[in-house]
Amino acid sequence: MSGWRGSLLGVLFVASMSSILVYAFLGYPELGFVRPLGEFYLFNTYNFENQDWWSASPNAVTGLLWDYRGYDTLYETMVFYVGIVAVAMFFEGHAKLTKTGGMTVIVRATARMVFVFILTSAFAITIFSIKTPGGGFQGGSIMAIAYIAIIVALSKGFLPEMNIDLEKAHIAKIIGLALIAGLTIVPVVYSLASGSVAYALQNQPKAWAPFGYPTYLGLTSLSGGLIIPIQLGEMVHVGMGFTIMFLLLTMKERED
Amino acid sequence: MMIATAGQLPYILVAIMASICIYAALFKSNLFKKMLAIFLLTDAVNLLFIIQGYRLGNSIPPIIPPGMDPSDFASIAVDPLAHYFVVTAVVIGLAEVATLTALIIYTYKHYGTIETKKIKELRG
Amino acid sequence: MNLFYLVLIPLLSIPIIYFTGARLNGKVGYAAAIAPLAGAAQTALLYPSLLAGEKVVSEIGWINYLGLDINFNLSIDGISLIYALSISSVSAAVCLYSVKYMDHRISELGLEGQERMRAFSRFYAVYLVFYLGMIGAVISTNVIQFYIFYELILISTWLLIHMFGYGEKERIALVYFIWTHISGMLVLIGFVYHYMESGSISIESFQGLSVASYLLVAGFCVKMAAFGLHTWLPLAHGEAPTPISALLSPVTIGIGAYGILRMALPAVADLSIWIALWALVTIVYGGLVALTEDDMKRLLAYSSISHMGYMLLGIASITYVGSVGVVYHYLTHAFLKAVLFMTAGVLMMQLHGVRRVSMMGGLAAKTPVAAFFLASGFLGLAGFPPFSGFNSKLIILTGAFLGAGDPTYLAIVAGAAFSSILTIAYGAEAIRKSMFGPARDDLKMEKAEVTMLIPIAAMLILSLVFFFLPWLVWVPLGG
Amino acid sequence: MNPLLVQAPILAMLLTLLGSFLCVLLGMFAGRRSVELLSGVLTAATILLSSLALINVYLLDGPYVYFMGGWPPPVGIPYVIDRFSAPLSLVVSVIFFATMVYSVRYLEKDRDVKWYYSLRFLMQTGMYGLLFTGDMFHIFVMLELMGLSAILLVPFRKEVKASVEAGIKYGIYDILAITIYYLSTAMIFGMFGSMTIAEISAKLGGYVSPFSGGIFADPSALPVIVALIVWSFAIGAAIVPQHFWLPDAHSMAPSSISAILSGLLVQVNIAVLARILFDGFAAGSLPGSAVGLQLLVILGIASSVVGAAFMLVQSDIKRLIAYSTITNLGLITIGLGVGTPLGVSAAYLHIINHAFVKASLFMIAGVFIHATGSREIGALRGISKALPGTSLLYTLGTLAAIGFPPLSMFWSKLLLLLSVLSAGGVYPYLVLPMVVSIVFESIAQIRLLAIIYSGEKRAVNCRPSLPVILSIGIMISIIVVTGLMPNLLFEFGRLAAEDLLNVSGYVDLVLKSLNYTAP
Repeated sequence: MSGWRGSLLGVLFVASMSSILVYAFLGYPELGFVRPLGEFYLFNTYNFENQDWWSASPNAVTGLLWDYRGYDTLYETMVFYVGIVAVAMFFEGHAKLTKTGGMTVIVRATARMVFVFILTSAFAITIFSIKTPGGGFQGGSIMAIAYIAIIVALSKGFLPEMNIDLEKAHIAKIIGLALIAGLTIVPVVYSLASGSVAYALQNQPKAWAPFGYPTYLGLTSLSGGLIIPIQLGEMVHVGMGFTIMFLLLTMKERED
Repeated sequence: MMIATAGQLPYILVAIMASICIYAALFKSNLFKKMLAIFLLTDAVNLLFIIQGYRLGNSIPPIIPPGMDPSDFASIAVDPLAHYFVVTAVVIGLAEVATLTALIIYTYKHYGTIETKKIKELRG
Repeated sequence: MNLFYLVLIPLLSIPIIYFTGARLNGKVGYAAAIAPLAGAAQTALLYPSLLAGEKVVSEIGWINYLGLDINFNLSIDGISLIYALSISSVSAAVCLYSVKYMDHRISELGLEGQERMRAFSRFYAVYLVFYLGMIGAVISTNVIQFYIFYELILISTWLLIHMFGYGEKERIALVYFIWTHISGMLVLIGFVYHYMESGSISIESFQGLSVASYLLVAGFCVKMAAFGLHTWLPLAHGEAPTPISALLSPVTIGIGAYGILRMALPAVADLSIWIALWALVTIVYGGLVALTEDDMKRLLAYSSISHMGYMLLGIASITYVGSVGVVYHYLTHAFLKAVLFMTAGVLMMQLHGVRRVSMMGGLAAKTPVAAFFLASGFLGLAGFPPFSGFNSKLIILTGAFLGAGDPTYLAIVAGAAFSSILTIAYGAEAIRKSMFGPARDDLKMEKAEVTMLIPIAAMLILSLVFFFLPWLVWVPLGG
Repeated sequence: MNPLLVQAPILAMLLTLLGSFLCVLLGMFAGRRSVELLSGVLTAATILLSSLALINVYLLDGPYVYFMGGWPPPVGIPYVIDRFSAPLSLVVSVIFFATMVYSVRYLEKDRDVKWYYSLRFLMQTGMYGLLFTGDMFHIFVMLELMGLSAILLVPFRKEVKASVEAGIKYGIYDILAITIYYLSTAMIFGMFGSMTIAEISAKLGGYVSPFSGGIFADPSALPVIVALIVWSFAIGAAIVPQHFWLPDAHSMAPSSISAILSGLLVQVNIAVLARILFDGFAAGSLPGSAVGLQLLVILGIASSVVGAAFMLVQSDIKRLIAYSTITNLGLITIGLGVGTPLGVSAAYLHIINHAFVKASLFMIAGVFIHATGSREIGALRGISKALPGTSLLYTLGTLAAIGFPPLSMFWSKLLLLLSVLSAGGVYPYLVLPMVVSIVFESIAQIRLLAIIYSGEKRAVNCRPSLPVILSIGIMISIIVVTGLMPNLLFEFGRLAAEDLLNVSGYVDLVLKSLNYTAP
């Protein structure tokens, strides 16, 4: 399909397809209002009067992510895991990282400082995600940047010095996943053990399902039940996943 | 005959963008362009979600400020559900890109090209 | 008497034969013959109650779904009895006959050692599936059951032709499969359509005229190889291993007539004169081609087409006498055509695979027994007493004359009656060419196996029995 | 209610989830035997759990809804375990177990099996999720999970050129299909303000939800949304004219994966489509969404005839079986499109029967390919004399595939014909293309069988080991047994169609079975 025929086909296809879609959209309401279900989440997400319906998270999106529609997010995380597997499956078996060394003390110290700084901000974004914008995925992306920055700035040879290699990254990633899966399964196990009603990934107790994770860490600091630990798990998973992808995609092939 | 009003124009933008992306994904012969088209289609849909969850006027993000009454908050914040869908779809989109990129790189390794017209070991 | 033994004995024999057959070498054929022999014995034992006018039924439930009440009931009435009797007796005879024949055929195929043993067990296991299909089809009480057995016939004969046939056996087997499968699908659609209209799947419920009946007629006519739908038959029956031809040609394709008699008579009544004309064309065409055919087995196959035409004529008459004639002719044709095919097989073995009639000559002196069998078979088919072919053809033609309303129809029937001469012609021609005339010196002749001749004689004797005792046929049919 | 029975399907999902990353961990430290052991144990456990769920749904408590995170719909995600989804989930478990046993020896020469088992587990999770879920957006996530793992498993032997090509082809089209589905979810969100399938049909019937209100857009857009959904699933389920990726992907994947792709993945797509159309859009009663059913019938006819016609000219055994899948999917979609209880139950039974038949055919094809070292049909000449047992199993599988009575697929094909004939209108004429496709398919299959049974005995590279034969034997015996006892099968089909077509019952089950007061 070359030349004008291709263009004509393109124009025809786009014109007909978009007019069909526009026809569908003509019946849609004008923009600018929030549908009742959205208002429901906004109203209930941190509403002390109605604790049957709350998610104990002032950030409604975070509440949706790991409470109201947590089961979606669980498998969204697994989809991301498939993405990592894709890269690992195709590009694994390459040379292992070897320490090349030879950096000056100043460079090493600066790298460590920057590294720790970025990691800290990743943790902060994850942990405070119930009150501010952020979350496990965002924190994980930033965490990966800590490693990627080191690779870009100081070459991959520096990573072993920071005790990073692929195997450890995999293990850390799996620990993160195991944390998420474990928190998902706990209510189910509780239900099996006690015979009471509890649902997978249940966060706060409800009138019809009494099981719940503690809302507060200690006395006052809000944990959102399972939200913060599960976000930490996701952060590790995502951060390590991105690091693995980046390491594998930038490595040279082994000669064999 | 219904006429689109000004408040519906973003829908039309989405419709055109989605159509172009579907066309490109189906008919472009470069694998990478196909992948980009699919990714842009995801973005068109994300846009559709966001515009449907947007609130006109003095809207605030869906994070309840300390001390605000929930019913006040519910009447001014934007739709968290639309944001939630977009956040999820973005992560999924990343996984798609990782998968397809890995496959495209391997296709290039095997065939030395990413033009679908030149890759025809299989008859389809 | 429980009819399930008719199905159960072959069903149980199949795995036994398949898994233990390799140890017994060729002798496994004798073990395999137990099932059809038992079937023949049981059908013979059913005679008293059938003669008393009873109908034997055995019932068992199977499926009940959406008003689709599928029982696994079996029943035998007059028609079924005659059919079951001819199926089981011919199958038993052919099974005994094939012990030696397959020994020879498998050697011809070049199978040695373990392969050879396995070929025997495979042949007889599939043979029993074939037998099971035929006997099951004629004692079924509902169409699902009938269709299951009908398809069993197809698949087993396909395998037999495919594995043990002659010539381009694989291609021919495929052609055979395609034709017969199309027949099966037509029949199945007819059944489904009938169920839609009447809500019943019992074979007895096929009384009224509907689209289903036409579909059934079309499907069964493919099976009967009526003119135009016959192209597969000479190929398949010519190239099948001879014992299988001896079963396929008379016994299997006649089940098409059974199907029409039971389920599609209204459509035939509607098209009576056209079907009679079709039958006449089939008779004449089959006879004429048989007259010019040189290959012994093909000649017999075309003769089968011609005789299916007679059965179609009897069906087209829509008279009671005609139907009796059809069933009678099925029985006769089964015995006599089996005699002919088996004799042809014996000759092929004796002559190292020579099948062309023109290559034979003066065999009467060398192998008088085979010559006698061949002559009696052809005479019987042509309708000479003292073979049952005389009775059956007479009854069919009587029925057809009775059913003929207008002069055109009468002319058709007269033409069919006159066409009997064709049978005599090709029979006489074949006998003249092969048995008489100058003996050919280039033909090496083996001695015939006596064990192969006994089943042929048995078939011939049965044909005699049914000539002298015609009431054995017509009393169960309600005469 | 016994909590174990209630939690069983979810536990099966979570076990496969755990398996997916524990496999990788074990693969890195303990070697492949332990990975195989873990996969075997976990897949066996899923069979147990799915049967528990099935028993619960059929004999004890009846259909029920599992509220993920304890949230009633539309706030949270409901999982509907009813008589439509529970039997299919057992089929998924059984086929995954059989292919698991099969792959232990089948993949002996491959490296990095930990990724293989891990992705298999994720695909299984995705299938459970798709079968049970009652939420449109969750379907999107699960489609991605199932689709991406399948896309990666097709080029698992990445050294093979053509398998990578098949993988990228499948990847592009499947992900495009899922993204089109994502577009339709956004449109549904705009129209209904909720993603729960049950609320869509309820709102179309005038229901106003205490959580999500009524309808926000003109329902005249409904046909467009339905058409988009049908289009996306038609790509995912390889219905003509979007079938071209299937023969490549299904023939180039390792046979254990082809068995799953061909036997389960496309059928799960169809099952989800049925759920959305019938329970979500009330396609049986609503003229606006009936367009989906008409589309299905038209596409189904094209699929069945084109697939069968292409079967006649194939020279590669796995491509032949893959085209047979397209044919049978066409028949299934015709049954669904007819939309009567008989048609839906016939389609449902055909899904189940076809799953077992097609999976076993692909598994045996894998044995043949290993034994002969070639995928060409001609290379199979004489294989029956070298591998008589396997050939016997293959014969049974083929006979079932061509609808030979009384094997299981005969019954579903019979019911499909029956349903088309009894539907009235122009539907009875559909018998003609259906019969054409059935006859074509049987000719192609019998031709293959004929080649297997002809020729001299040939030498083979290897003989199938006991686990391989055992796993195939399980499948074939299921085919034979269900064929001989169709009563049981019919009962499953009838009840599944009842649950699927009873829209108000479904809506009540999802929206009203949890006892709460709305805020």
